[in-house]
Amino acid sequence: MDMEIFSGAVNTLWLFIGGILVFFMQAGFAMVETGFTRAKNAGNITMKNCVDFLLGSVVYWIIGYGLMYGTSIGGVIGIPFGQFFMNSSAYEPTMSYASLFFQTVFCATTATIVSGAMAERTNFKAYVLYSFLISLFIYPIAGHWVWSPDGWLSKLGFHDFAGSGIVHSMGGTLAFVGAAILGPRIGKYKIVNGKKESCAIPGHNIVIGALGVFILWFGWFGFNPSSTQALIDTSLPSDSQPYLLAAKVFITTNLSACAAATTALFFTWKRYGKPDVSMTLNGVLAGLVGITASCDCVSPLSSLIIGIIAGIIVTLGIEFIDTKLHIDDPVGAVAVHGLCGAWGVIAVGIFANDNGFEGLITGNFQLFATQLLGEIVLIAWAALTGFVIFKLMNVTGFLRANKEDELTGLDATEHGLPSAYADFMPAYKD
Amino acid sequence: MDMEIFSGAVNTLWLFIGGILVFFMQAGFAMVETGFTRAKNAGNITMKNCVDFLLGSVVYWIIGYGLMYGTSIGGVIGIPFGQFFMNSSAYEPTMSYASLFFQTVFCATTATIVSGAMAERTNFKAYVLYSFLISLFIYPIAGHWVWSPDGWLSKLGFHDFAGSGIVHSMGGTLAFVGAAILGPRIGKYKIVNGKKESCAIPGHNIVIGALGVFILWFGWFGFNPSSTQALIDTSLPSDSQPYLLAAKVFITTNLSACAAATTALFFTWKRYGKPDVSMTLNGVLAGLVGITASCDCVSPLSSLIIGIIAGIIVTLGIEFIDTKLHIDDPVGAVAVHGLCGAWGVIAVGIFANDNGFEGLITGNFQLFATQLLGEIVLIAWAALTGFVIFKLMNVTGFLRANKEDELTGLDATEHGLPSAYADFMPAYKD
Amino acid sequence: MDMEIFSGAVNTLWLFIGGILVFFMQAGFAMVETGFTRAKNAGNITMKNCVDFLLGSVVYWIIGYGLMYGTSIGGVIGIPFGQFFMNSSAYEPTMSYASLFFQTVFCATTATIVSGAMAERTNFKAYVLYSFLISLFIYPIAGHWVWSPDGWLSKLGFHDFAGSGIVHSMGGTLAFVGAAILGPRIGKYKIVNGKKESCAIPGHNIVIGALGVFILWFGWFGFNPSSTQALIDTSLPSDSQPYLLAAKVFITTNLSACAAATTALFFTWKRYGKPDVSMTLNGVLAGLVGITASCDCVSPLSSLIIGIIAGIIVTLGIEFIDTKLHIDDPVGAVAVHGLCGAWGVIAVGIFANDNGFEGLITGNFQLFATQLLGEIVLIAWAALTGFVIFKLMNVTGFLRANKEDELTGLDATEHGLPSAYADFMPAYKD
Amino acid sequence: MPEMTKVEIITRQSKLEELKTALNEIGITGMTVTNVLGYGQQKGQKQKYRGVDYSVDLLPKVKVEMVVCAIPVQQVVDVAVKTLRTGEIGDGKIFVSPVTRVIKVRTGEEDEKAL
Amino acid sequence: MPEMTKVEIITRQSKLEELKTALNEIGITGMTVTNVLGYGQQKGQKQKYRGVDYSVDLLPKVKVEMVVCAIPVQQVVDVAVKTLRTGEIGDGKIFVSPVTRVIKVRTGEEDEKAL
Amino acid sequence: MPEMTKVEIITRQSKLEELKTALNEIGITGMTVTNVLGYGQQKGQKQKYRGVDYSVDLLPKVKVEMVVCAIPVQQVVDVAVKTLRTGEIGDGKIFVSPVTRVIKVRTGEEDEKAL
Ligand SMILES: Nc1ncnc2c1ncn2[C@@H]1O[C@H](COP(=O)(O)OP(=O)(O)O)[C@@H](O)[C@H]1O
Ligand SMILES: Nc1ncnc2c1ncn2[C@@H]1O[C@H](COP(=O)(O)OP(=O)(O)O)[C@@H](O)[C@H]1O
Ligand SMILES: Nc1ncnc2c1ncn2[C@@H]1O[C@H](COP(=O)(O)OP(=O)(O)O)[C@@H](O)[C@H]1O
Repeated sequence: MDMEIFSGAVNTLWLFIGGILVFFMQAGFAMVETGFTRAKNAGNITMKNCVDFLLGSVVYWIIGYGLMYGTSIGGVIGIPFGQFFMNSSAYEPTMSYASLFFQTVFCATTATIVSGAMAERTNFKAYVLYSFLISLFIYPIAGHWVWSPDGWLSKLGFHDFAGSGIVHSMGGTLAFVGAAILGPRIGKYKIVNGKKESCAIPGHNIVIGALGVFILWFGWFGFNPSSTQALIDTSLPSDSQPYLLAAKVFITTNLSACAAATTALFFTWKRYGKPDVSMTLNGVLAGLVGITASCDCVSPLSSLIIGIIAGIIVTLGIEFIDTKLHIDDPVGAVAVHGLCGAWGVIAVGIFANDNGFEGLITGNFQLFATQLLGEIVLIAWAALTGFVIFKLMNVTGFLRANKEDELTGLDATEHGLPSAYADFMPAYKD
Repeated sequence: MDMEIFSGAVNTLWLFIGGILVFFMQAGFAMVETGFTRAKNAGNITMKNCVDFLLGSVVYWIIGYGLMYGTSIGGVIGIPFGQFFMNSSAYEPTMSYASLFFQTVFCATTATIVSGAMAERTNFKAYVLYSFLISLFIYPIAGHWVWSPDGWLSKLGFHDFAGSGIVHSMGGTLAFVGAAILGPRIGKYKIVNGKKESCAIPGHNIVIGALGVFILWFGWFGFNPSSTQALIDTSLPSDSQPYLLAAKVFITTNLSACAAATTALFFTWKRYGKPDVSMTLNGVLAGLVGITASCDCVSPLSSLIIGIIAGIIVTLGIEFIDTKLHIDDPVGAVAVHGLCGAWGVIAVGIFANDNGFEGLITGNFQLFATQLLGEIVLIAWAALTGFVIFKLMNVTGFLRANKEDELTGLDATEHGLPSAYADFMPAYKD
Repeated sequence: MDMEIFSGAVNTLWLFIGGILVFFMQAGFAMVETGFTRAKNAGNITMKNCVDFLLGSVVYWIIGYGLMYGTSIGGVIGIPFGQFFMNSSAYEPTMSYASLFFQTVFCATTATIVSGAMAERTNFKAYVLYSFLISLFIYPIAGHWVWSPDGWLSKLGFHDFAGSGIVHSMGGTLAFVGAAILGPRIGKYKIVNGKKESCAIPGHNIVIGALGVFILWFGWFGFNPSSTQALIDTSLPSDSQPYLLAAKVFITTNLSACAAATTALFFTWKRYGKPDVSMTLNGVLAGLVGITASCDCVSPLSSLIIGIIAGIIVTLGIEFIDTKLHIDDPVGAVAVHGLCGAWGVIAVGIFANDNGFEGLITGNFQLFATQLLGEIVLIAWAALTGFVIFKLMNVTGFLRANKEDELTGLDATEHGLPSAYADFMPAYKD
Repeated sequence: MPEMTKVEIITRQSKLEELKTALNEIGITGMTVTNVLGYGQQKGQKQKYRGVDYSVDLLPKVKVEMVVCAIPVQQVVDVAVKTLRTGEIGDGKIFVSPVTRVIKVRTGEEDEKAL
Repeated sequence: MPEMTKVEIITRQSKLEELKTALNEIGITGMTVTNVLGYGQQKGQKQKYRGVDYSVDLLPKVKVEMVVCAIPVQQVVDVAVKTLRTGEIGDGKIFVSPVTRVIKVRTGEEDEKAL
Repeated sequence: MPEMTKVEIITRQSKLEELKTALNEIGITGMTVTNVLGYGQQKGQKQKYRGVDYSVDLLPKVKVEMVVCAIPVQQVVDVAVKTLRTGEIGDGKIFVSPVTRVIKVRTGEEDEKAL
């Protein structure tokens, strides 16, 4: 019995730590998105990053967690009873409150990714609504497929350790669809000699953006390692304990981040003549996103390679989406989360060689195929639901802030805040 | 024996984590208070948030901890010997260094609350002195009553799990008394047609204020859950372990914060026509303060209700204190900590139904009465000691910065810092 | 067997927590250095603080960790095989991934210290190279001497618990040598009546600098306490467990920080007429650095004294280095890390009286002599290697940014970033 | 000596880019831009800050100054009016005033040649 | 054509609000405000920054510009002097200079009608 | 009444300190400095921001304004040109214009005495 208490306490503590760290990623997202956009929308984007967590926490508790982890109906959806609206005493259902907290902060991460790509021009009301819908069903249902032991993708052997696919590639896909339907910020593209040309709209505070990246990195040391869910498994021998796995996850996670950012650094240096600050920062995130699915089952060397490729994907991806597709993504969320997230899922199929998974490099094609299938399913689900929601909002004229408001800035027009930095520019009462 | 070692290690680790997180709340307070006030006082307010921790840590170690947890004299005060000036080897008195650290950071939180309400016009010397006195005796003595097992309120059955009353309502009360005696900032109120009218003095950096709120929220996941003090209790069966309680505390804490901020969001949207950014951020804090006393003993659903009410209290409270009482509280500390702290203590008496506590909703009136009494005692103690200290300082002309300094800004006049952002506005040497 | 699992899990968790917290210190350094320097270099200095970690993580994994902890050749250097390029399965070599992560973040700290002292005028390429070399061999080799059980200084009984010497005094020494060879920023000194006079170049954002200090302080609660490496030692009785030691480390660490900052506060108040904000913040760091070597083996009272002395050292040190030596150290890294780091190592020899160490105050001279010797060795090693590297870079004209770039700002010239705050000062495309 | 004149245009920030392009096209190659706060008939929206009424009457504007000589003032004014007019309050004002001398620091050239 | 004049007032930031109100009362309905740095007899306090002497001789000031026509310049000056004078160094200066033409962009009106 | 003149110098930010010292030496005791953005022949470097070409044509400059009376304008101009000339594009321009009246708020003194 004592064994049970100790492992229960230590494993729960592990979820607590992970949950707290992942929670703090909200601050990271808020700072990155604020720093990389303009001063006139600073209050608005901060607010959005807060609101998705507010609504997400509540709705995920009410119904999302149940949809995701409730008794499965054919591997497609959980029945949200029992897990629905959890309201029992602390001592009743072992572990579930800890798990609810841990899963809530993951859910909120998915929702928050979208705000960056659609920044500086989305109607606040529309934001509130679609961020609510993401936490209500888009994320939980797909989450059920992958992370519930009975989910159909999970049963197929699909592996997405900490959510490159579920959290990031879905978030990135939603961001892509949203940004595409929403259209670019005024002034982002102009027609020169009949060709659409992209204009730079630099962010207003790279320092706070960099702080955001550091906070996200910090949080990722909860996101990935704590996804072992446990440190101790009393049914396993001492040399196969999950805490050993968690230790490796720290290394693969960090190496991939470093490799990706280093790649972005030197790649932009070569390509643009100067080592680009904001791209290097995006590189960190690209590496983190890219390793998230496979951090448990690849070797450190593979994590380095995964990171290097993520660093190239993010640099070329941001450029491509902006200058070729002409889709305006102020913070690079689509490339960072969408492309690198998809890459991360595929990378499992290529590099897996530990923790019971075998990818292409061990001669196994099966896993690779499953990963490909799973990723296509996730993207399709996010793209489809996103398309319906954003399109509906758009045709009803509800999605986009009006032109005048966008030009003036959403702080003043949507929140009555003349400026998030009012006192730098004195404002007076009648 | 091994059991003892393991539970000792895990429980101590739990206090460490809580202590570290609560420590970081100092940064949160510093950023919130700086962001919500003007640029010319940014260095000063940051400094104040640092100084209270510096002095508090030392004096709480010397005497405060002893007053709070030393052998009780009639439940009224601890005798600070033994616990006084703890200076033994690491291996001597089991647990007490961990507990000292954990309690120190709580003490510092109380002191730091006051600085926000009295920002932009308090003499730095006066600040140093009163913040010292709060950590010296105001907090520790009341802390003894409530949190020492022998304290008289504690023996009456008064329940303040993580300090809605002790930390927040006392901090808020001191803030109120201080701000009232100190008077408003120059320009805050003007007489229009014989009526006092409040003028808005917007903060200079809402983004850094929002970051501060996220940091506080993050820290609160130490503040509340770690107040279980232990994760493992070897004397209890496996289904009644404190780590299960801690898990629920995460959920109640988070739900209340989210509910309160959502309420503030929609309430201001309705009331002022726009969803107010700084009020929503205050709403987060209101919900956190409001649930702090009862996070262990109410159901998640109750925590949601507690949060909703806190969200309304904070919105109306800030307005009332400003526009009706004409007391100038730049960051809303009185409403957030004072009013919502009191509400949190009362809420225990209403909603408690777990962990051995029974409030009105279970048909028990006793606890409600005790909570009411206890809260009145805490407010009275803080108001009384605060009144004497601030009044004495005020009549000796020591409390308030002189007019010229206030107009110029406290950074330049009290710290010789022309501006905390000097290089944004170039400054040169002769 | 279960004992092994539990202690393994808890001790590994302890390293995880420490590693995560120390990692976050990178953000702290970035913010301190950015805040205390000018706006035109904000992107550059942030970037530098990121890059050292990127390269450091990779190179320390490839070779540094092996040099430091590999099988010792005569106590002088580790053979980096086995530990070199760690690439095994998670379940193979117990603990080493956790240790690798924990050590990596320490290594990166050493490298990052240098950037502050050499800020605003160092060529980015040169920075990339020397920060790489620090992580490649300067830190790991010295680290072997002190922290490998077979290292020659370690065998002599030299004690540097968490790295006052290894991390901070070496970092500070490298910073000193680098800043001296590099020369001051343009405009920092001018000749008045044949005498060199120092001019103040205020930082551009004291608030973000203060946030950085809080983050560092927060991270230090990983840096010092987690350096016990374990919480549980099953070979020891229950009253000598490492978690008890860790608890004391929290107290000594915090008291020293508070004492040092309080000293800097009152000392500058006396000396300059005003309590200096940035010096008080530096005081916090000085106290933290000063206690780092001895936090396990001195009493709380001694930690207070160590802090007070550190507070004076940092204040006079910064002044002396600037106004007497005329070495330009924008953030005070030499005084904070170099001088206070050396002081910390010496302080072990004076104040040790716990955890098996005996310093002068217990009448033992031996330890004091060893500490002195060890510190001289560390400084000599850092000074020598630093001198060779920086001198070589300097004579090849590679170390310093050219004059025009320095005047314009490194953001624009080295990174193509017109300003880190571009949108505060609108910039437009053709 | 042809007359030298300073033309000072105060207008919306969001129009700066367009104005710059338009002036460039008529041969204006130099101007100096300042961020200013404008007080006029246009008022900021009535706002609430934390429950307190609050109206902003100083609005962010840009001031564009250029000294012209060869190019007729009337042409500058016409182009500016054409570019800036939206018909709504806040379009801005143009002030014309005399300048007696211009020196180009780099070359020491004066007046017309300095522009 | 009545003469048009630009009145430029440089003064303390903390006086702006009062000045605005006072000018409003005499019928000034438009002005342009700029944050400037003033160098004059008033010097910043001698400060120490991290142990180094350091004095600031550029102080934050505001510049208020308004072009007037109907309202007599003398009245503007009187009101400004009355509002701004504290008798201490740093009260500021008023500069008056000629303006030859004013255009209101929104309507195209000129000169007196444009103000 | 001796003529009063406003001299307006637009130049590089990094030259401000030197200019201030030089003007001080010829007896200029007051001036007003504004951070402005300059558009001229000098262009910012072509940059890339996140892969997009991007060139800055508004460069940070300072504007130094001083009204002089006793001190000859020519002397001011000479000193400024001497201090500021580097021979490279972007050295800046000096504009001279008339001022009709100066008031010192503190004392009410006018014109020459006000400076
Ligand atoms: N008399 C004036 N002197 C100086 N600046 C003025 C004057 N009148 C207006 N302005 C400037 O012109 C701007 C626009 O004026 P406003 O009255 O708001 O609208 P409109 O341009 O439609 O007349 C103001 O914000 C102010 O900066
Ligand atoms: N000759 C001048 N030309 C332009 N601006 C001036 C001149 N003299 C003073 N000023 C401006 O007026 C401000 C106030 O002048 P100052 O000499 O400090 O005090 P006072 O107003 O009491 O004479 C200065 O900060 C500067 O901005
Ligand atoms: N006609 C003009 N009117 C107003 N300001 C001008 C004019 N021409 C140039 N300037 C200002 O002078 C600055 C320097 O001019 P520029 O053409 O770049 O170099 P140079 O000083 O070598 O001629 C510009 O940035 C601009 O602020």
